[in-house]
Amino acid sequence: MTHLALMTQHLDQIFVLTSHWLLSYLPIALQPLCSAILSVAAIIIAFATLFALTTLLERKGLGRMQNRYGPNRVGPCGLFQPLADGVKSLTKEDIVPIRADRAVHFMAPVLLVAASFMGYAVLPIGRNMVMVDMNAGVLFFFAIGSLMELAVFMAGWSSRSKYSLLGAMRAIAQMISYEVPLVLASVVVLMQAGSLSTVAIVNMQATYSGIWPHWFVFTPWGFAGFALFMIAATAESNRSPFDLPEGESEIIAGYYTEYSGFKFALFFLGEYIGMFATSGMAITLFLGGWSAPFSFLTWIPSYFWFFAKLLTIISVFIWIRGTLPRLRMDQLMNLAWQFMLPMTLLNLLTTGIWHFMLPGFLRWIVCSTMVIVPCILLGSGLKYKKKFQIRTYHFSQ
Amino acid sequence: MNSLQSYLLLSSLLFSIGLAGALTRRNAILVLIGIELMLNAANLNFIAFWRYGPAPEVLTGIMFTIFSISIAAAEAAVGLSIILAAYRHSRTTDLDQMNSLKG
Amino acid sequence: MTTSFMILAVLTVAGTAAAMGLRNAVHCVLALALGFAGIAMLYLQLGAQFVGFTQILVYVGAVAILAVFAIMMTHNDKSMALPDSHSAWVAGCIVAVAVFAVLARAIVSSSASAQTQPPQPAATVQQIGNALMHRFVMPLEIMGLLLTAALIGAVVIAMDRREEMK
Amino acid sequence: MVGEGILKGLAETARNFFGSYVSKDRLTTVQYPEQREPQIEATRDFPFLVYDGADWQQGMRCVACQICEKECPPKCIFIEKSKDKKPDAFGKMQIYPATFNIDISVCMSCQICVEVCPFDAIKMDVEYHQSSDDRFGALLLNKQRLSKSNEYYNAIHPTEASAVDAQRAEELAKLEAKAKAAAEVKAAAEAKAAADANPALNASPQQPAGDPQ
Repeated sequence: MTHLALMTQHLDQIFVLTSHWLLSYLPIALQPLCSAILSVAAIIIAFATLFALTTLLERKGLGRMQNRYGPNRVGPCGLFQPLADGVKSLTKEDIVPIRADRAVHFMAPVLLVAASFMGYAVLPIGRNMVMVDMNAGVLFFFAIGSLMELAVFMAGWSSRSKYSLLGAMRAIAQMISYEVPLVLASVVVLMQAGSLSTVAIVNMQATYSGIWPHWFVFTPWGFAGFALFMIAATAESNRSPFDLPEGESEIIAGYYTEYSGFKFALFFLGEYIGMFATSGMAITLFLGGWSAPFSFLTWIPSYFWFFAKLLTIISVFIWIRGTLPRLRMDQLMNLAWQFMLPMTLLNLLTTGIWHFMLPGFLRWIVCSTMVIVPCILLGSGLKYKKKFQIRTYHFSQ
Repeated sequence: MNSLQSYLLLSSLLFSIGLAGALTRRNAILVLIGIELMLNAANLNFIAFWRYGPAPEVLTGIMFTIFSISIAAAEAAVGLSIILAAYRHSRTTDLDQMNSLKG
Repeated sequence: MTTSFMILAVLTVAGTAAAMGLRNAVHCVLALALGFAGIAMLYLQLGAQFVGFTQILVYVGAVAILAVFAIMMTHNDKSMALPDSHSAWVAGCIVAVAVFAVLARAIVSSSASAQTQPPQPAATVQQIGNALMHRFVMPLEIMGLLLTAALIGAVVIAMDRREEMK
Repeated sequence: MVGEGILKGLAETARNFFGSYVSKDRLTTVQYPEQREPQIEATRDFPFLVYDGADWQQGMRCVACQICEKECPPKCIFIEKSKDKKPDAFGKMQIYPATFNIDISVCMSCQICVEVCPFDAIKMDVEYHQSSDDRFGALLLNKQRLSKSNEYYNAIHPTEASAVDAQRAEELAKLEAKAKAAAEVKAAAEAKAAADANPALNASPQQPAGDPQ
């Protein structure tokens, strides 16, 4: 029995142990540097692979939702499609518009990808598998996320194209608007956990009463916070239905209209990596990070649970992309300021009440009411806001 | 060895750069940016003094910097909106050309 | 002085100097963002993690973007293309150099600044939070009030009044 | 209820997603190189030249009248007349096209050339596998590549082709009757000459069954 326990423990820590074993061959002075390089390389490889997998999954899933096959030509079931895409984007001509600001035009995708990868430094992917356990980890994550806005602006502005600039302005307006509810939605967890360290937050959720875990999503405020966080994260990562910055029908491809070849691929990569990072943060904050969903499943390695949760969230993202049409700009802003912001603020209040009420049934009723009733009221406010008139076309009549 | 002196010199250099910018630039936005830079130089001083000061556990330097950053954010928002309003009025952001008080 | 400090110092000074010296206003703001990031990293080097991240969040993420928006909104300003006047440039630089000379002399001659490195003080988020909630609770409240006032004020000032007049 | 529409939409896409794995008739995509949709009879893309008989040069119906060249809206046809003459399907001596080029990268498949041709010499093809890595040469079809036999025409557009063939047979019969009448008038003296009026005609075994002979 203990043998089995030891084995599962070793399986759980296999990457940590391998890294220690590899580093033990190096001189002491080099070990911190090499440890950092090793973990950075591991994160880049793991998430770049996940990116490749996700592009395929997304295209296949969207295809199936539209009763199509999706890519099925390259390799068995189209499995090598990401490889073909990569080769294609690498061999394509790299076009820089003649009036573009070359230096800024070049730096924008680099900054975007670098910023999106930096967020992983504080994500606990498994037990003891976090690059740096920062004291202000969550703050670091959001600070790095704000760098992406700058990269988007650089891309849009340096291209000297009206579509790029419009797309960039839309993207920045959207990202700033949704950063507020994103941060406020995560504040509830920080209130309850009393820490900004991602490791501490996950450790707090990785305990069980009976078979049930103490994930924050299983409380009224946690559930509301999770839902709000995910909506804001969708908008933050410019995904459908909030993909106005790309709005193909109006502004071609938004801020990366003037990018081609590998730089375009970098934008694509940065966008997906940013999406994974935000989803990973949602998992860390609300879904218990690497902890297993039931106490009897703890023998499965922790990193497996993290990636399983991540893939689930990605699938939901794809599902939503296949379902919802793109919002209009005013709808987007109304949602941010008239629904998301009041909801997150109310959720803060709810969390405070939850914290100071005694555990019991009453607490659940009060807090659920505090979440559900404003949600319905604000939602119906959004819904019945506009009375559309029949549009008349003067020139066509 | 990182001494307090090096940080102080750096921060005074940043302050001077900000001052030079605020004095020489004609664009109101860039002048505002120069002022922000001077604020930042002061913040760096606070942090350096907190780090090398006699009682770092009181966190006064950090607190001052946090408040200063918040004030700077508010200042930037209000300052830029004033510049926008002035631009709308006089169609310029050039400080030399904004020479009329009459609304 | 360690290498990392030198690199950060050069990065920061280069960024801020470019921000004050470049012709194109958008380039200025981008260079300024680099300078702010350099200052944030200096904070990290000094052990003030929370302040460093706040610096990035507020300055790079908000102030730089705000400045960029302001520049874009005042874009058809013809005076932007004009070079800054030569005499003002010389005068400003002389003043700045003079200020730097005075400050540098004061710093170098001061006995307080020759301190060696004391042990790293801790500034965890918990400590900062406790300080904000106990000793500095009054400034915090005033700060909240100020930010709210600034938010409303900025919106009111920047609002386009022409529509109201109609 | 707030969000009801979103839930309905999500249910619909989920039904599509799982349904596409269960029932194959949801997936309407034709897997092109392996599967082909059967073409309808009126399919058309680019013109080709019809010839009778086995030899494409001998049986070419085109007489280089250049009507199609003049009528072609995008001007993608280029014809050069020959100096000499050859007998056509009806035994008449006609000039023939020395060069007949169609640039199908320019052609817009309007079928006007087919409609104006008085000799039923140009018809619309159904061959759409024209992709090539040679941008200019491969899409400029010359006389040889344009020529396709009457059987091919019958195979791709059976209804239309049999109507054309019937009409041509009728014309031929008329001509023959005329020739016969003329022969009877000239009669006795040159009876032998009338018998083999058209050696070229006999060289067209694919003439339809309506042939009076």
